[in-house]
Amino acid sequence: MNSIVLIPLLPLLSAAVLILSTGKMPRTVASLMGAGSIGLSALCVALLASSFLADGEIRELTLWTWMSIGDFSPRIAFYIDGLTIVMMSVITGIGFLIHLYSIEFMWDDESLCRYFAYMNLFVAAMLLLVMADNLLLLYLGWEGVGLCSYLLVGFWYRDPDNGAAARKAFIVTRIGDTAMALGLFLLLTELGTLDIQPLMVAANTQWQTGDTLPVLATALLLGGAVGKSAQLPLHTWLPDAMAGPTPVSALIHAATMVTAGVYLIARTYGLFLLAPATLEAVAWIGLATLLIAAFAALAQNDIKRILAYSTISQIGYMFLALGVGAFASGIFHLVTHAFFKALLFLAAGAVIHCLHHEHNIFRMGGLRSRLPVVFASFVIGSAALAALPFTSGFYSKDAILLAAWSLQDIGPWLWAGGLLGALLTGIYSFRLVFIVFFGEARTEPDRQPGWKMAGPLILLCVLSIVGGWIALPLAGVFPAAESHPVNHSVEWISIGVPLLGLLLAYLMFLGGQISVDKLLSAPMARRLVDFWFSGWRFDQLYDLLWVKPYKAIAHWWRNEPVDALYNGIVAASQWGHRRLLILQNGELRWYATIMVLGLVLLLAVMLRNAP
Amino acid sequence: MSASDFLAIAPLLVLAAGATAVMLQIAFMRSVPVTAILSMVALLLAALSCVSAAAITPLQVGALLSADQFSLLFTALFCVAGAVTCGLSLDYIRHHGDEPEEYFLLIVLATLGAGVLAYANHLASLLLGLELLSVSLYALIAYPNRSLLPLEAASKYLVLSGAASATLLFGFALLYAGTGTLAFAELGEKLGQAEMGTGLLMAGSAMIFAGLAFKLSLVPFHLWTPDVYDGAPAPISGFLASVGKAAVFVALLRLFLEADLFRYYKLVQLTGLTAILSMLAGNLLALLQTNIKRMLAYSSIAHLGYLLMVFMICLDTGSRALAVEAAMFYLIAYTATTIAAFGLLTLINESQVEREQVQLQQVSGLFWRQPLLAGLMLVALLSLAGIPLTAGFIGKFYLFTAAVSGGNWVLLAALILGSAIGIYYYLRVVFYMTRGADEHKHTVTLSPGWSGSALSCLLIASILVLGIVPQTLMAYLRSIL
Amino acid sequence: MDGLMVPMEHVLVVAGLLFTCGLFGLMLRRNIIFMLMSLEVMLNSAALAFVTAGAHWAQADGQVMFMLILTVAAAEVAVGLGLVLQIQRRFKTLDMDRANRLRG
Amino acid sequence: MMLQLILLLLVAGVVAWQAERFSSTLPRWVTVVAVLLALLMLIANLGGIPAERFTLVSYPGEPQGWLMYSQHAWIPRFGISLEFGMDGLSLLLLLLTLGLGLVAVVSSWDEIEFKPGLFQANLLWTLAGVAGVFLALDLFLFFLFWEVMLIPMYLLIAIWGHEKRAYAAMKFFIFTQVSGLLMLLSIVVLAFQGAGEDGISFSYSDLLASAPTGRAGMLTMLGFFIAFTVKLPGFPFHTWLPDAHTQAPTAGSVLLAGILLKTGAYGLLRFCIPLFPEASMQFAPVAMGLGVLGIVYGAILAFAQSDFKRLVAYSSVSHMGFVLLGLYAWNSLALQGAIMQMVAHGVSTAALFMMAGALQHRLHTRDMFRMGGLWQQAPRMGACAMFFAVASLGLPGMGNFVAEFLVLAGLFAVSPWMTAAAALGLITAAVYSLWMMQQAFQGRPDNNREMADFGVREMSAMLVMMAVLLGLGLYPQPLFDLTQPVLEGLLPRMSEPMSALPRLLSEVSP
Repeated sequence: MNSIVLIPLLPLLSAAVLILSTGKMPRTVASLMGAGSIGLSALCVALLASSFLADGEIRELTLWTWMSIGDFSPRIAFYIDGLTIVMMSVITGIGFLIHLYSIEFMWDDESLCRYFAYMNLFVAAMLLLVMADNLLLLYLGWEGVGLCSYLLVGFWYRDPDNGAAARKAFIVTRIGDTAMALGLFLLLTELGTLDIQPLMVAANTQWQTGDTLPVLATALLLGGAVGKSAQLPLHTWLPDAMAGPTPVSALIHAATMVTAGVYLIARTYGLFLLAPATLEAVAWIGLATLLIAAFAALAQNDIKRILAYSTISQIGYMFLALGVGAFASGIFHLVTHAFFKALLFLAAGAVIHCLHHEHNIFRMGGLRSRLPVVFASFVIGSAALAALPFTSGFYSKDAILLAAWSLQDIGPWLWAGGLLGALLTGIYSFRLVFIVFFGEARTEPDRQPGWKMAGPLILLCVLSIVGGWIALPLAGVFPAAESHPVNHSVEWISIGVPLLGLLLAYLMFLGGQISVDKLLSAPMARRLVDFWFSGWRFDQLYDLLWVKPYKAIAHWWRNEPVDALYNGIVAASQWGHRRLLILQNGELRWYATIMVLGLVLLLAVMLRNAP
Repeated sequence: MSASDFLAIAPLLVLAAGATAVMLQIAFMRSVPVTAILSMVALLLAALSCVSAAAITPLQVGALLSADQFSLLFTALFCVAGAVTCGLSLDYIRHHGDEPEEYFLLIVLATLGAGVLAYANHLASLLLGLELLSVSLYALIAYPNRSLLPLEAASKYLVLSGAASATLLFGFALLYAGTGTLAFAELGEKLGQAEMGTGLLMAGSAMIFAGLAFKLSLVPFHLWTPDVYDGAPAPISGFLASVGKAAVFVALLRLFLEADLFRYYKLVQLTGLTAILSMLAGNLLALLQTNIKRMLAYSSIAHLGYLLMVFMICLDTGSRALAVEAAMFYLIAYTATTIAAFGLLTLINESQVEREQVQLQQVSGLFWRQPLLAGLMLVALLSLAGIPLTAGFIGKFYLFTAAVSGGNWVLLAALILGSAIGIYYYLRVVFYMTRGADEHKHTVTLSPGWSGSALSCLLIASILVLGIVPQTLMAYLRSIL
Repeated sequence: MDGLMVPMEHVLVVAGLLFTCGLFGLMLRRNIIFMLMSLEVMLNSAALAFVTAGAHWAQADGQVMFMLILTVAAAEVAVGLGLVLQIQRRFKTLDMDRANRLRG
Repeated sequence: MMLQLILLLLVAGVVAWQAERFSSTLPRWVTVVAVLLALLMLIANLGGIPAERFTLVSYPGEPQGWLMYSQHAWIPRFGISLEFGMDGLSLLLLLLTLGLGLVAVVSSWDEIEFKPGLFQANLLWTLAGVAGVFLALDLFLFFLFWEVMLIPMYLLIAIWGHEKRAYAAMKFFIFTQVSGLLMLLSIVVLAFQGAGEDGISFSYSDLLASAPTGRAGMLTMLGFFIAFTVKLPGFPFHTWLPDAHTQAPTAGSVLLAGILLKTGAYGLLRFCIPLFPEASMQFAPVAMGLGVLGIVYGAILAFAQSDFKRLVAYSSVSHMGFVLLGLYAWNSLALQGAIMQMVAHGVSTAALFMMAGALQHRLHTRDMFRMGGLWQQAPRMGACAMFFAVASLGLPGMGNFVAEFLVLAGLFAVSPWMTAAAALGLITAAVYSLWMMQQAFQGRPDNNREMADFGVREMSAMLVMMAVLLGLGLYPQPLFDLTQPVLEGLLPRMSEPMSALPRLLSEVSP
């Protein structure tokens, strides 16, 4: 059992040591500690996973009782079932690869030590999030990863834009988190516990399917999930979060943290099953997000922003899966997405690394022969992303689309939307490949990725291809999905659509048979593209709705309006002082007059009504 | 008169004899220290004789004087206050006047007047005591003859105070006309069965109240106060503000209690109104004063306003004993604090021969130049502001308790409001005293005489003792009621 | 005898009028000497009231008070005149309106 | 013991003052030794108490319920005595007081050059006053300490403060003093209400059952409430706080934020609510409303500030709103949360003020627009600032989170709508905390600026405070165990009136 404790503890300790060394540690030691601790942790996960696969036993471990007030006694405790194992493997496995990659990527940075400290802290927090046996501890990890995301997005703190992006990431997700906290309060008040498994049992006994309370509770939890997983309407932070170092984007903003929302819903699926309304909302949010983000991805020209929108879009698929009740498929897509999106980000990072931190895809080009490993990675990653047949993404996305199709009433609509998304995915992912790696070279790379970068890329390539064949040990976690007989034409369509996307991308961006310029010559089209480019103007909308008013109010109140009340009292006193002082003019006869007046007044009052 | 009669009024006799002795001494040998010491000895002896007189009280001496614990307590207080004023004046007098001996004589005489007021239970003795006190004070105020300001102050005080005395006397006459008696107790009996129209009595009591309100500088008869305090020598301002007012207040209280003027509900309500006006106006007037003596003068208006609450409270017979007790405690605390505050101003102001006024700038940085003086001043100011651990706080607490017991919520509101304003100007002085060394321009280095410092320490110690362990005095006050 | 008796009230009214005269003198005259004289008038009006009241009650008290008031008035005026001398010497005037340095 | 403890601090103040004659560094050592001695004394005396006493439910009206109790006659005329009592709550706050006292000394270690002896003396006297407030059971005595602690604090601000110190010190004093007078009035009214055969009494236990009913009860309660809310500070009585905090010297700010504000919360918990259960219940919606307003308003104004200290000061207003909410929700979750908030906020804000003081000492400005990129020059300071900034925005794992979570969780059972409104504070706190980090420590560094990083002394103080906050966040149970008996003693007193609270709230809520 001790090895379970080690899994989050190793990164945590390493982070602590790195932080306390305050940057004085040699680079080699720092990187060894940073990557090594994750490696060891991954090893422990592997051991745990193998023993779990062997016996399939759910493991529970209580470290200590966090607090105990009356009936409320959350523990610092872990609950490890198949879902947890899957998540832990992704986190530590991909985490380790990304850490390894980071050593080379970040080697020249003066704050290497700080970087690894934050990264390790992130892994620890993320592990806590997935291992937590109660929602409070989950919330701890949840906020912890948010903090690390903030720290890492703003890692290059000297540029205020990075700071702004980091703050945006934190605050927007914090809005969701607050909703989630309210959800926790509701669950605690109504069900009396926050331990996840007892909670679901209690919910099943106390609530009927479709009651108001479960809908409300799950809606609030959904708020948290939406924020963390960058879904509508709280998705705006993710594209900006690309300001951080690219491995950070790979780890946090592609593979792990952003999928925490998916994990949360899957983890508490018992509650969501009691709230069909929420579940339907999840599906629609997923669909809307995946389409909006895909369109936005089409119009971007920053390599990382394309990937960021694509991440939002893919998580939309996961939400769609969750929404249609295909929890296992959602998690499956989470895993495959972690593989290929990490791969894409790392490959993009390699491009950026080798091209003097160039982000604009239109200043790249022709890199196919100059960076062959990266090219291969990108092609494999994009194929998986576009769900071309036999890649990992194909299996997971196919499962989602089929599950959507088989849903009553709204199913076909969701399916159709998903298909449109798949088509767009094919277009934008290969648009990226064709523009960056084909055509003429516009910037020459000044270096080649070393083995620390190439190694993880290659490993992730393999995973992106074979990831589809991995059988996730989720059997006991979710209720078995009813299998519907599926029309074969539906399957063929879902295979064909990504290929169509690839073809369109080829025609537009490589073959030139369809002229993009001509398409864009119509003013409407231009405006549409601009609209997509700006991410459907969500940022501007929120700026107008929230940010500007908040700042205006703050500016307006800056000098403490309440003080006006007290200043008024002060002014009144001073006014009284001055008025009374007029009487004190030093004139003897005046004094006498006032006294006489006083006497007359006294006499008048006393003699009034006197007999 | 029997021997015990003499013993009962021994303090007054000692004071009178002391005054005579001082006069003789001055006639034969002019020496400031000797005069001062002789006066102080006389005053302290008088205070001591109060203790021996206490054994045979209560005793009515003649028609005019009533020797009871109440009068003895305050006579002793006034004597001690007079002695302290003498001591504090020593420093002051060194820089003034050519023939300052009579100054001390006048203090003894003024104290005698105050003592008579404390004893008075007859309108004649009240008149005598009051005039003895006032006339001595006219001369004392005008004493520093090198400056114009004391002269101006004295003449203003003389004219207005004379008018007030006349008003008071006219009121007496009206009461007498209505009842045919001048003794307080008898007055009380007769008032109940007065044959003459009550209009006469009403007018008479109103005029008496107006006359005494002038002496107590209550709104609207307060206008003279700052000018007189400002112009007078600081120790005399202190004496005037403390003994001068306490004695009148004691007499007024006794008049109200023994003649039961509380039967005139309207009059008592007027006292309440006056109290509220005094609290507010006094504090407001002091608010932005930069002249500390004027500030203290205005604050004394407010303090008398606080005290005057007592009459309203007394309307509730159940709370009357508590109210009187509160008034007594407050008077004692107020006397000690006021004398200390003005005395300290004397010490601070020592070198300012020409100008009697002490501006805020002059105490700037006092904490660092004269830590002892400043510390004492701090305590005095805190006591005036009514901050705990000082006598002033216990006094205010007493008033609070009495007012709550009597249910006088409006008065309490005014008290709180007044105190709130008061904090500002008291603390402003503290702030000036604590200003940094570089911020004060008047870097006059002073070396107050030892007698002044010692006396101030004594006063401050008594303020603190009264504030920290008030039980003994409380128990005593309770026992004599 | 009875017929000749002036009612007390009448005398009191006269005293009151005198008192008012004094007050007006105080308020209207600038010269300090006249102010002191007004004071005398006020004090004496009170004395008159006392004497009348004493007569009404057939007591000596009223007259005793009269004597006391005389004494008091004398003392006041004595000190007052002393001040007048000083004022004349220093302010070179007896106009009290000129003595208003203490103010505010 | 308790009287001795207070006397020790008072006397040590005099010693420190006089020690200035010998050396300018001696006074601070006197202070350190005195506070340590006081801690030692406290702990030694605690050792004498059997362990099971700590878990025994203490009903406030019974002297034997206190961990320590002592009574000496003082002013029997009014039934006033030197009555001290200590239970878990007082003990906790006393420990906080002494601990932050040490922090205050350390934070101003070499900041004070002018009259260091008097400075330390005022520090110690403030501590003594606060200790008295936490221990006094006689209401008159309580009021006495309540007022007396103001004077040294006033002097600290007025003498060693910054540019607008006169205004700030005066405002601080007048606000607290005037509200104090209202409380005195209420105390006296209460004493008369509870007057028995043998005159009036000011003893807590005697007054517990003597609250007047109806409108009189409400007014009397308001006297207490206003005094405590001014100190807390709650909206709209908070405006003294930003000025006082900003102008006070570092140690003064630390003491103000760390412990003086807690006396307000303590007063509400110990006196205002238990003495007036009926009136408090009726008033609870208003009080909670003020709490919510304070949370949101404080957070918005914190964001609007450009002065580092002023920002932290407004964040205090925001955080103390949670305390107000927790206290008036009056169930054990919320109350424990409020107590936790008192401690955690004390530590985190003290640290932030220490940070502000250190910045001002080094840069001679508090204006954040003149900072920026400080992480470059002072990474240790940056890391500390980051830690306490995220602590103050309520990051899980720190005491502040536990506090806010419990308050809101407890409040939710009473009023979900209030909770939702108060939860806005979680978002706004993030806005201003991160803004502060951005302005001061991130952004473009000024390369011409020379700035020393934290030294060993400052760093160790910071590390201790970090450890405390983490400890409170991850294993807060000892604290809850300490205060649970106290709350269990208090809760039943109010259970009947307070049970009507949710209904009352649902009537005022939309």
